[in-house]
Amino acid sequence: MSTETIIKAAEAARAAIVANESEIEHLDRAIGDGDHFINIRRGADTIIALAPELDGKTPSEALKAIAMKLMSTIGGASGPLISSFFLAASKTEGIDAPWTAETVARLTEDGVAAIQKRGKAGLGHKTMLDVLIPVAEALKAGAAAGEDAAALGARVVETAAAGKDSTRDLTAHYGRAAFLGERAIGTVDPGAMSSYVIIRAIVEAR
Amino acid sequence: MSTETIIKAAEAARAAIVANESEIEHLDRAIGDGDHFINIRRGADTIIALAPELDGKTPSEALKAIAMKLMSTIGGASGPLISSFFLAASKTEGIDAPWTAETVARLTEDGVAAIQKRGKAGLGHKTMLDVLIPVAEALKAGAAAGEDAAALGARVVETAAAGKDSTRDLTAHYGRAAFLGERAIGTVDPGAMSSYVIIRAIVEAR
Amino acid sequence: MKKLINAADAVLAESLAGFGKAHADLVEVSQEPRYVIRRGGGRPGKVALVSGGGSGHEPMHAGFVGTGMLDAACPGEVFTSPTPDQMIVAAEAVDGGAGTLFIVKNYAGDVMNFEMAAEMLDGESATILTNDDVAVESSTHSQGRRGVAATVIVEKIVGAAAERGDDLAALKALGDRVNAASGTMGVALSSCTVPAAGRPTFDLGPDEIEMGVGIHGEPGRRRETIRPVDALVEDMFRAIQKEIAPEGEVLLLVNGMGGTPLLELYLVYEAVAKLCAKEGLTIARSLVGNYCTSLEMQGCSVTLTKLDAEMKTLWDAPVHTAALRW
Amino acid sequence: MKKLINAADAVLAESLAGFGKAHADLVEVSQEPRYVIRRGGGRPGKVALVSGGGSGHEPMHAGFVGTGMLDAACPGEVFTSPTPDQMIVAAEAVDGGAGTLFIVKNYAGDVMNFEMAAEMLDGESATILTNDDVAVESSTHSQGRRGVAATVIVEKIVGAAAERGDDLAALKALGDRVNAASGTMGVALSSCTVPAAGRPTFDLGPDEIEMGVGIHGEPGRRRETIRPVDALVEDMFRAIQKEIAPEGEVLLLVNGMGGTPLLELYLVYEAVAKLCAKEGLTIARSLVGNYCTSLEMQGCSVTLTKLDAEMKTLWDAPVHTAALRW
Ligand SMILES: Nc1ncnc2c1ncn2[C@@H]1O[C@H](COP(=O)(O)OP(=O)(O)O)[C@@H](O)[C@H]1O
Ligand SMILES: Nc1ncnc2c1ncn2[C@@H]1O[C@H](COP(=O)(O)OP(=O)(O)O)[C@@H](O)[C@H]1O
Ligand SMILES: [Mg+2]
Ligand SMILES: [Mg+2]
Ligand SMILES: [Mg+2]
Ligand SMILES: [Mg+2]
Repeated sequence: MSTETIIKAAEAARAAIVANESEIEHLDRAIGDGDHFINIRRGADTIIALAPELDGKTPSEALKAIAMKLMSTIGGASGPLISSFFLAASKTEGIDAPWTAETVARLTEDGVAAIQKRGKAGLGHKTMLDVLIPVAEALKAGAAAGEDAAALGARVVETAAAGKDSTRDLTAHYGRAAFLGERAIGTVDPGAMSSYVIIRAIVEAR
Repeated sequence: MSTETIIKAAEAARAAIVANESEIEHLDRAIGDGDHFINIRRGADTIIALAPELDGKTPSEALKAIAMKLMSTIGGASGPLISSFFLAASKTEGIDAPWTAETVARLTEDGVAAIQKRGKAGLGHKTMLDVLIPVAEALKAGAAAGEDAAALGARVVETAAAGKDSTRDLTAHYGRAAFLGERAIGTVDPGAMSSYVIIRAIVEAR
Repeated sequence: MKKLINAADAVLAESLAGFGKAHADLVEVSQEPRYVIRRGGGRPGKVALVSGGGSGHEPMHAGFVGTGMLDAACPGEVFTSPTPDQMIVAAEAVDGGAGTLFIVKNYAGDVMNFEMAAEMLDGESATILTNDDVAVESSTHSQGRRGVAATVIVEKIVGAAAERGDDLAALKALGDRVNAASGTMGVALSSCTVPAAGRPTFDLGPDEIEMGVGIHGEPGRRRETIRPVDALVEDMFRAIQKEIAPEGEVLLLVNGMGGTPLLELYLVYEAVAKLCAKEGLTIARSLVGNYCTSLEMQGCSVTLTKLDAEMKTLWDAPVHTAALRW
Repeated sequence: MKKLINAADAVLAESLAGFGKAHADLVEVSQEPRYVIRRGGGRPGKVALVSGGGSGHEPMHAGFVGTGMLDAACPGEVFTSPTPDQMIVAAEAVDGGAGTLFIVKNYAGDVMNFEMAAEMLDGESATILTNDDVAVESSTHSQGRRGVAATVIVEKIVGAAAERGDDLAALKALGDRVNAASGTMGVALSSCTVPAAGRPTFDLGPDEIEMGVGIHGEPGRRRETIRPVDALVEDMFRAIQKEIAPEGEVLLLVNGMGGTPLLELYLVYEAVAKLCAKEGLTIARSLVGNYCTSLEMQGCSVTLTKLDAEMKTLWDAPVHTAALRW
């Protein structure tokens, strides 16, 4: 059931990535090397293609298999970051029990912490973390407060959008955009954009 | 006096080449490699730059000096052909006596024969010879008939124009345009065009 | 997009297959996972040199696999870092029991993927991060400078030292030293086009150039109007000079970005040579050609490496790879 | 036009100066008249190999001057044949008393200029005319086929034979044999721009290619829409096959026109290799890279040479030039 959730989320993510191709590609062409769209689409495709193998696996097994597979297929900067997310999530406490809002909040928190550890970036560095860190916090707070699913979903999407927008006025400290210095100001970070788009799609698909 | 004539002719030729730059270049870009304009302008410049050295030389000495200098400056297909023309002309019978219409006809005939010998092409092969061979014949006939200078000049220009136009419907057998086969049909040969332009300018400058 | 390819997603596999056939005497190619190793694999007792990075920079790195240079190279998708599994399998295939030295260009993706490989690899390993691109002032970012063409010089010199039997720690120190002694600055006259993207990575006006461009088409210091090459090269030279303060003998690498005629690269060499003469620098060694490219980009980079006696000896040591041989 | 140059009319002089400095251990460069000779000049008793042609095809020919290949090269202006005075002075500078062998690509200008040089030169000489371009059917013109990339193969093989002491007549016969055993077909994805002209030699639409293009941007067989490289290469292969009917062992040269990424050239290699396998041909020797270029043109040419045992031995013989070394 929760493994199905993962596949369903990946399918929603893929559709959202494709629907926002030109926007994501445009941003990485502007302040990166133009391949972010391709990298994350490859990631989503990989998870979906893995579905038959995941059948019957526990969430921890499925998340770990996904992590290993993503690690060897995405490449680039996003590959290690995204696969670190899944690897950490596979070890999240209670991941094999039925999922609650708290489970989702916890796996997100663990996953985002792993991304920070791997990439050494933090809030305000104009990366995907400017979306992911606030989203993890919103999930945690909402779950703790027992917020209902619809309200929590809306808040998460809003938080992701704000995080994404916040990258526009920043200079980058990590990733290719960092080499641009001041010239990166005015352009949203592609990884932040794709994270927002994916999160929104997953929330909406729920 | 006749050495001065040569310089004067070169100056007229240069002006005509420059005035027809785009046309000549266009043709060599279409059926050659685009440099014919540059090559012949370099030739005219070379003769003009040589003027001080030619001062006081006999026509045979001057024509030979020009031939040797052109041989080492023009290059390409036109270099050997044009310098062969001047080398043969320098040896033309009676070249150091005061020039008459017959002298001009003879030196042209000798020069054109040398071009044929060097390049192995003949009439109808879509080269500069489609202008030069008929012009040499017209000069010879006119001089033999004692035609007056103005009439002869007009006939020469007319002959050159017709020769140039005749290359339009031909396929080439020599030079780069030969590699084009049927595709060369419809485009005037650049060497024929430049020969026409130069001959017209020299006649008009007389 | 016009390219000599069959399909964007088959580019790497087919090109690598051709590379393997064209240089079957020198290398072995694996497609799954993707890597290129020296024919016959590891040499017992020798530190294994493993590099890699996104494709599109050919001959770097696969063209430098062979005697006296790399033991293995891991090509990623075009402009996308390879993945840890490639690096691990390649490193195991060339393991000589003396440890693995990774040579990695300083990009977030490459750094993280090689880091994961190093963590997962059994046996000792060390990593040299090249970061010779002086285009972007390092103060503005935490990632540090980009690794570009000096990587070739590091791979050649460290490769020679590995061949003579230096140990892992010595090689790591040597590589860091060569990298620190090197500075590179690039300029683009046109963009490159990533096959999977299908259109140019950036757009330049008919008279515009990108000064300080990265080898993935990343923007550099500024967009400006083209000037005579002497003026462009002077700016590039000064930027390098400021960072590495060369004196005495240098190695000069004039590197084509992929779409620049050799005629122009030698002209650039002449421009740099004039400046070196003016500054009292001796070009003791040099290399001119396409070594660290950016697909079909027109432009070039200039690299200066301050040379010492050991580096010269190692530079001159025999090398036998697809792209460098003496 | 964007180029790494100072002024169109200084391109050749400055590039040649840079070439001379970058390869001072191998060559000597003269600017007035323009030529490049092996460092130290002629070898007594050895036939002197002299080539040349318009510039813009680098590394051809100056990049092939050195041990085991050319003794001298005469560069003309870009895409314009050099002149007899250059050839005569160069030939004299490398004269070893055993005669001069001119290697000339079959273009009206080159043929006539070298012919004049041969006529004026004291001492014995012979000329090999290369005409390997199968793009244009030879029946349609009296000039015969163009000489293109197989010239590199002729220069390498004849150069090795000259080095071992073959006489003028034997070298001439060998060169003619290699040339006759070779066929080349090129394709352009983009035009080149002659610096003095300042704009592209020809115009191609966004999806158009020129099949059978010449190395000066001369039109070829047809203008067509780009297709997958396997299909393009099949046409090129068939055109060559029709002319030289290869069987057994061949040498394969996949030559970049100047603006093509190496990634694509190896992909082309793979496409040719698949066809060779299908036709029962063995690629016994090969070369992939930019050897006979057309400034920054994107595209490539494929050359096949039918090999015999002697040619293979001579191909494998040591060569030490700026562009080829083994
Ligand atoms: N150190 C890092 N920490 C977090 N995110 C990063 C880091 N470096 C890069 N990123 C993210 O990765 C995105 C780029 O990913 P992608 O284009 O797939 O890889 P690459 O930069 O290797 O081409 C950036 O937009 C940024 O959001
Ligand atoms: N064999 C030949 N005989 C006479 N004229 C020739 C011959 N070959 C070429 N030409 C002439 O030379 C012209 C081209 O000259 P040019 O562009 O200067 O040299 P290249 O073809 O070497 O670039 C052609 O248009 C043609 O008129
Ligand atoms: Mg990217
Ligand atoms: Mg021409
Ligand atoms: Mg990338
Ligand atoms: Mg020409």
